[in-house]
Amino acid sequence: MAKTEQAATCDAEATEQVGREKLRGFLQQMQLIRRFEERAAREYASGRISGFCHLYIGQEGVAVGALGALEPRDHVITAYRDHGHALLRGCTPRAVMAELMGKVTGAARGRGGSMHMFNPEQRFHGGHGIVGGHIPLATGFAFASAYEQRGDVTLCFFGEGAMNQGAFYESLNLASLWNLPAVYVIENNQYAMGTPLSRASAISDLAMKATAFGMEGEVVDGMDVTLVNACIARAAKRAREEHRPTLIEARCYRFRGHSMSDPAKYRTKDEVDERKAHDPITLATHTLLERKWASEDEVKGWDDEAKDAAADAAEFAADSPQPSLSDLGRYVYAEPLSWRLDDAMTPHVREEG
Amino acid sequence: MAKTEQAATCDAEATEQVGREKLRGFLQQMQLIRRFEERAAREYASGRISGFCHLYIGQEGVAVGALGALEPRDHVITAYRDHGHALLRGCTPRAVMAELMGKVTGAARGRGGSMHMFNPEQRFHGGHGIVGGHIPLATGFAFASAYEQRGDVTLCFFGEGAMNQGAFYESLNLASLWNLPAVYVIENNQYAMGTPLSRASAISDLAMKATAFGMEGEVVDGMDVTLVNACIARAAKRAREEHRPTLIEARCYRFRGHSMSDPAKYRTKDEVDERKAHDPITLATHTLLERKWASEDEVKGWDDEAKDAAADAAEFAADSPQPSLSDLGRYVYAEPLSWRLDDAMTPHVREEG
Amino acid sequence: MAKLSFREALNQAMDEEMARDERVFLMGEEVGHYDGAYKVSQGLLAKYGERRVVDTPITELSFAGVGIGASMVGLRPIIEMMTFNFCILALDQIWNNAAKMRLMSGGQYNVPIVFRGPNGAAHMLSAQHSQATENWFCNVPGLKVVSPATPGDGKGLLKAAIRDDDPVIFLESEIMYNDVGEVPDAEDHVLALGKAHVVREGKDVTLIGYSHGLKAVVAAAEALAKDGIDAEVIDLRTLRPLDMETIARSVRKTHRVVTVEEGWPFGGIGAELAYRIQHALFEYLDAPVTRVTQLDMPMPYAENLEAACLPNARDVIAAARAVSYRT
Amino acid sequence: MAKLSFREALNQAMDEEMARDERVFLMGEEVGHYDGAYKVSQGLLAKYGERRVVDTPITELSFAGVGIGASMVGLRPIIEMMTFNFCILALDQIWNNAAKMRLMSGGQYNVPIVFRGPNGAAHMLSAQHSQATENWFCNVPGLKVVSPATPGDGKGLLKAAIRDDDPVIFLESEIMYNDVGEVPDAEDHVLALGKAHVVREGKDVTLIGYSHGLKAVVAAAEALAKDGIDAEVIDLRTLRPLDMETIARSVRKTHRVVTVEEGWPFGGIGAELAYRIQHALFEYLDAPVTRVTQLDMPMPYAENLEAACLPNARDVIAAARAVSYRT
Ligand SMILES: Cc1ncc(C[n+]2csc(CCOP(=O)(O)OP(=O)(O)O)c2C)c(N)n1
Ligand SMILES: Cc1ncc(C[n+]2csc(CCOP(=O)(O)OP(=O)(O)O)c2C)c(N)n1
Ligand SMILES: [Mg+2]
Ligand SMILES: [Mg+2]
Repeated sequence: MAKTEQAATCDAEATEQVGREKLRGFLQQMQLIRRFEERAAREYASGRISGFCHLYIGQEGVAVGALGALEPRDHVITAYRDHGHALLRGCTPRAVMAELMGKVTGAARGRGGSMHMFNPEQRFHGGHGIVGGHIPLATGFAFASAYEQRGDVTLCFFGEGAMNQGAFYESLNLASLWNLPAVYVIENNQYAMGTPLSRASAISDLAMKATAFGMEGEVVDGMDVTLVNACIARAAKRAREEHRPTLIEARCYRFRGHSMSDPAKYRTKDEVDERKAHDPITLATHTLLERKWASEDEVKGWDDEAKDAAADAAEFAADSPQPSLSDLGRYVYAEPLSWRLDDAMTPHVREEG
Repeated sequence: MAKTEQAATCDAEATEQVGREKLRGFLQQMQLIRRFEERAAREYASGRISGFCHLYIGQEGVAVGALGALEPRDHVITAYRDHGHALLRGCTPRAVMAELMGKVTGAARGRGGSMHMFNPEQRFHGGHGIVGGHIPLATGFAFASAYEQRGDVTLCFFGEGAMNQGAFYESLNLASLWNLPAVYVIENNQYAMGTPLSRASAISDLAMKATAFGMEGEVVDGMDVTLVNACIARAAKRAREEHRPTLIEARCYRFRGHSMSDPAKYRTKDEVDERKAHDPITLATHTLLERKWASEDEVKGWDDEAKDAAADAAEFAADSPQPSLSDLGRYVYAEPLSWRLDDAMTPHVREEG
Repeated sequence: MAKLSFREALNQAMDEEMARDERVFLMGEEVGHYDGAYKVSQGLLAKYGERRVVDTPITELSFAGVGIGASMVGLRPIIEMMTFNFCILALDQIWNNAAKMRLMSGGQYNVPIVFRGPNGAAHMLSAQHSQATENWFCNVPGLKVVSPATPGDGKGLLKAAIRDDDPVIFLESEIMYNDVGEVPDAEDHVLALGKAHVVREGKDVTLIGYSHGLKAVVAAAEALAKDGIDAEVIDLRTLRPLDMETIARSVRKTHRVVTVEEGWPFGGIGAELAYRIQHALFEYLDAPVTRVTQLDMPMPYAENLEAACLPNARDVIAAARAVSYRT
Repeated sequence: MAKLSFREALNQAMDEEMARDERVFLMGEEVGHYDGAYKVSQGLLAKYGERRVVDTPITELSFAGVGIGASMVGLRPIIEMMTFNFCILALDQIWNNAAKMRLMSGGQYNVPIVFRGPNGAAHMLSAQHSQATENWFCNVPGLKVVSPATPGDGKGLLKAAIRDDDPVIFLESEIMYNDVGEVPDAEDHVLALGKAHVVREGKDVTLIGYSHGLKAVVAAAEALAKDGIDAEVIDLRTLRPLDMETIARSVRKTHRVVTVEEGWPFGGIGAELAYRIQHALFEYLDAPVTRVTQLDMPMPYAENLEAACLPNARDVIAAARAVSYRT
C-alpha cells in the first residue's frame, strides 16, 4: 500500500458522474464478489465443490459497473462465469455457495451448479454453459420487452471467444433489424480457455463488428468500474429510449485460470502481474481514498464484511442438505415425472442417504 | 428490338479487358443456361420433372462472369440454384436434365435432383439444399488448398438470404484468420423466397460485412458479365497470390419465382419489368453488336444452338432409365449395403418397374 | 362438424389461441407477408399485424432461441420451422435451452413454446429435405412430441400444445396439408397430450402408426380385414410421452404388434415401442414386434428409389401377415 | 504389451496415422497450443506443427464443415470436439453434409473424416455438459459410430476409423482418459469396425455394454458369478453398424439379455438392440430384453442426484436377476 499516492485511479470525469455514494457501493460489490470467489476456490480445493468452476476474479469491474447502470426491471443474462452477476442480482452468497456445493438451498435448488445460477424474480436469467448459446435467449428477452412495450432493457454478457459463434452474429442482425432494446457486452478478457484473441478472431477491435449490422459499437476499459458504468448507461438509454441495440467491447482480464483445473500455462507471470496492477478493486479503492470519499478503515471494514459473508455462505452451504432423492423426478416437466407409471423407463431404485 | 440503338451496354473498360473472344463465349454460355432452364420449366410444367426446381434465369451474368475468371483447377460450390454453375463446370445439359428427371444418367446418378448437381472431376462440388450449409464446405476446400499449398482457389456462391446464417459469419472469420484462398460471392437477387433484403438484413451494403473480419469487400453489378468477370479476377488473384479471401456482393435479380411453385406475389410486375430491362443477356448482346464483335445472325445462331442443346437434353433425359432398384443400397457407405445381412432393418421388397 | 383441410384446421387452432391469449405469437420464415411457405398461417398477418406474426431472416438457431427467451419471460411463442429439416440448425437451442431450462434452474422457469412445421418426406425433395425428425426429439427428456394424423386431431392437439407449459415439438406431415377431415365445431376443441387413439378396433393384430404413416396402416387394416385378419389400429398422436396404457390394452388382446413410421429405423419409434411392449408384455406376445420404417439410408431423389425407401400399405400387410404366421 | 492410459493410446493412434499419411490432420478447439482440453493431443503440435494440428476458434458448426469440405477433396481430417456436448451445434454439417454427401452425389465423394472427443457424463458438470450423444448419430444412416471401452481397443479402433472411407463418430468416455490398459505392441494394431467383442463367456445371461458402461457390466458379471449366475459380457465396440452375429450367437445360448448404456432411454441403443433381438430371436428369449440406462431426465448437478441418474453395477445386477427370474 506504499504506492497509494502514485497509483492509478478511475477516470476523473466518469468518477464525478458516478459520484461518491455509488462508487462506494461499487467497491463493496466488487469486494464481495472477490472474497466470495476466493472462498469458493478454497472450498473447491478442499473438495466441497466439484465440477467446472469458472472464477470472475479480475473482471468484477465489468459486471458491477454495468449492472449499476440498470433499473431493477431490466434483464440480465451471462455465460458460465456467472457468480458475480448472480450476486449482483439478488442471489445471496448463501444461495450461490450452496448451489456450488449442490445443495437444495442453492440458487437452482442444486440442479444447476456453478454454471447455472438463476434468479428470475430479479430478472437474472442465468448462467449458461454452451458458448454463445445464451445470446439468442437475450435477444428473446429484448423481443418480449418490445412486444409488450414495457420499456425494459436486456443486458447480455459473453466472452470474446463466444463472439466467434454464429449465434452471436445472427442475434446482432435480429436485434438491429427489429430495433430491440438489447445491450451486448463482450467481456474481452483476452483468452478463450488457452486461446488468445489473436488466434481466434480476424480482427482485434471487436466493437467494429457492430458496423456489419448497422448498430452502435463502443470499446470501454473494463477494469475501470466508472467507465463501464457510464458506457452501459449510455447504451441502456439508447435501448430504452431509441429502441436501438449496442455492442460493447469491455476490455478486461481474468487473473485466474479459465476454470479451477486450468494452470494457465499459455501466458506468462509477467503478463498476469502487469494486468493485476490494474485490478478494478485497487483502482476503485485508490479513487475513493484519493478523493476522501472513503477512509482506509472503511475500505478495510467492507472487505472484512465481504470475507465474513463468504465464510457465512460456506458454512451455510456445507450444512445444507442435498436435494431429496424423492424429488429426483421434479422439474423435468411442469408435472413431476412419476416413473412408476412407466416402468419401462428403468426407474433405478435409490435409497436416501 | 427496336430500341437496340439506345439500349445499355456492358461497362466499356471491363468489356475491353474481357475482349471479343471471351465475351462471345460468355454470351453463348448465358444463352445455354437460359434456354436450358426455359426448357426445364416446360418439362416441369409437363410433369416430367418434380420436386423443388429453382431457376437461375436473370442471374446468369454472375456465374458466367465469375467462373470465366477461374482456372480449371479452382473449386466451385453453390446452393440449390445450381443448374447454371453445373453447366459451366462440365455437367452436360444431358446430365443436368437427366438429373432433374431423376434418371440414372444424371449428374448425380438420379440421387440428387435439381438441388444437388455435382462434377468433382471439374471441381464442381454441388448443389446444396441447406441455406448457408455449404459455406463451411467451401472454407474447407480453401483450407485444403492452403494445406497442400496448391495455389488453387475456391469460389463459393450463396444468396443474400444465406448471409444471415451463422455459418456465413463463422466461415468468414476462419477464412480471414487463416488466410484462406476463398472468394465468397453473395448473389444478392434482392429476395430470399418472399423476403426482400430490407426485411432480413440490418444493412443493405452487404460487402461491408467484410470489415467485421478484416477482409476485402466489393460490390459489383451482377447483371454485367464483364464487371463480374473483372471483379472475380481481382479477388481470385488476391486469393491465389496474397492468400487473402474476399467477400463480394453481386447485385442481381431473378426473373422467375423462387422455385417453380412460387407465384412471386411479393413483388410488382413493374419491378420485374424494370429489372428485365437489364437482362444480362441483352446487355452482352448489345455490347457485342454495337462493337461489331458479333452479328445478329451469329447471336441468333448461338441461341438456336442453345435451344437445340436443351431439346436434345430433354429427349435424352426422358429416354434414360431410372436408377435400378437393385442399386438401391449403393452410395450409402463405401461398401454397398446389403440389407439381407440384417433383416431387422426391414428390407422392403420391391420389384423392378 | 365442419370439413376442413389440415392446413385450415391448424390455422384455426393458431387463430383461436392468438385471439384468446395476447401472449401467443407466431414467428418464423415467411409466416407473415408470404402467408406461410405452406400457407398454414394464411391471413394471420392481416388479422394480427406484424407485432404478433413475425417474419424472420433465415437464422433458425437464433429465432428458435429468441422464442425460447421470450417464453422464459412470459410469452407463449409458436415457432414455425419452414420445414423440420431446418430445425437441425436450431437443435442446440431446442435441446439445451428449451428442454433443460426447467431442470437446470430447479424449476424456476416454464418454457411454454411450440415448435411446429412440416415433417417427413414429401415428393422428390432429396436427402437434405426428406427426413422424419421425430426420433431426435423423442430421445430428449424435457420435450413433448406430437404428430397428428387428421385435421381434427391437428386442431385439438395444436391448441393443447400452445396451452401446455412445456416445450412441444409439433410435427405436421408435409404432404397432408390438403387432406380434408372433420373438425368438431365445439367452441374449444382441445385434445389431451399423451393420449393415443384407437382408430379401429380389432382382435388379431395391433397396428401402431401416426401422422402420414397412419394412412398405410388404415389401408392395410382394410385389406387385412378382407383376408380375415381383424386388425386394431392405434394412432399414437403423441410420441413423447407414449400412451402405454392404450397400447397395453390392445396388445393384451391381440398378442401381435406391427409399428409403422416414416423415419429411420435405428432407435426409432418402432424400436422404443418394441422395447416397451416386449418388456412390459412379454408373456402376451405371440410373435415378435415388427416395425415398418423408412429404409436405413438417406433419401434418394429418383421417384422409384424414393418410393422404395418409404413404407407403404403393402409393407404393413406383409408385416401383419408375418406376425400372424399367415405368409 | 505396453500399459498405456486411454489418453496415451488415442494419442498414439493419431500420431501413428499422421506419421503414416500426410493427408491426416487434427483440428479442433485447444488441440494444439493447449495440447488438448483433455490432453489427448499432447505433443502433436510440437511434432507436426501448426499446419497439421490446427487450433480453431469456438465455431463448432464451421470447423466441422471445414473438415468435411477438406475430406471431400482428398484430405483425411480428425476433428476433435472438445466434448461431444458441443457437437449439437455441428449436427447440420455432420448429418446433412458428412452423412449424405456420398448418396446425394451418386457416389462421387468419399467423406473420410473422424469426429472424436469425450462423450457422456463426467462428474457434476450439469445438464448442458453431461450427455451421451450416441443415439443421435446412430439414428442417421451414412455415419458409423464407434465407442471403445479399453485403451487397447481405443487405439485399434481409432486407427481403423481414420483409415475408413466413411464418416466415423468416435466417442471417448470423458472419465476414462486416465484408465490404464494393455495395448498390443504390434506395428499396426488396427481393429475392424463393426465387430463386437466377447469380453467374458457365460451361459446364463448376455450383458451388452460399451464404453464406460462396460465397467458396470463387468463388475456386475463378477458379482453375479459369485451368486451362481454365469453372465456372458459383450462389448459392442461399434454401435453402428451393430454386430448382430456376435449378439445372436450369445443370445441363442443364454436366452436372456440386459443392455447397458449411459444415454437416455427413448430410442436408445438398448431400444434398438431389444427390437432386433426380439425380432430375430423371438423364440430363443426366455425373458424380456431389459435395458439399463440413464434416467429419462436432463442431468442434475447435485452429486446424489447425478449418481441416481446414472446406471451402475447394482442396476445391472438387478436387471440380470430379473431376467433370470431370480429376484
Ligand atoms: C459450444 C461450446 N464450445 C466449447 C465449449 C468449451 N468452453 C467453455 S468456456 C470456453 C472458452 C470461452 O471463452 P470466452 O467466450 O472468451 O469466455 P471466458 O471463458 O473468457 O469468460 C470454451 C471453449 C463450450 N462450453 N461450449
Ligand atoms: C436452413 C434452411 N432454411 C430454410 C430453407 C428454405 N429456403 C430455401 S431457399 C430459401 C431462400 C434463400 O434465399 P437466398 O439465400 O437469398 O437465395 P436465393 O433463393 O435468392 O438464390 C429458403 C428460406 C432452407 N433450404 N434451408
Ligand atoms: Mg475470454
Ligand atoms: Mg436471394
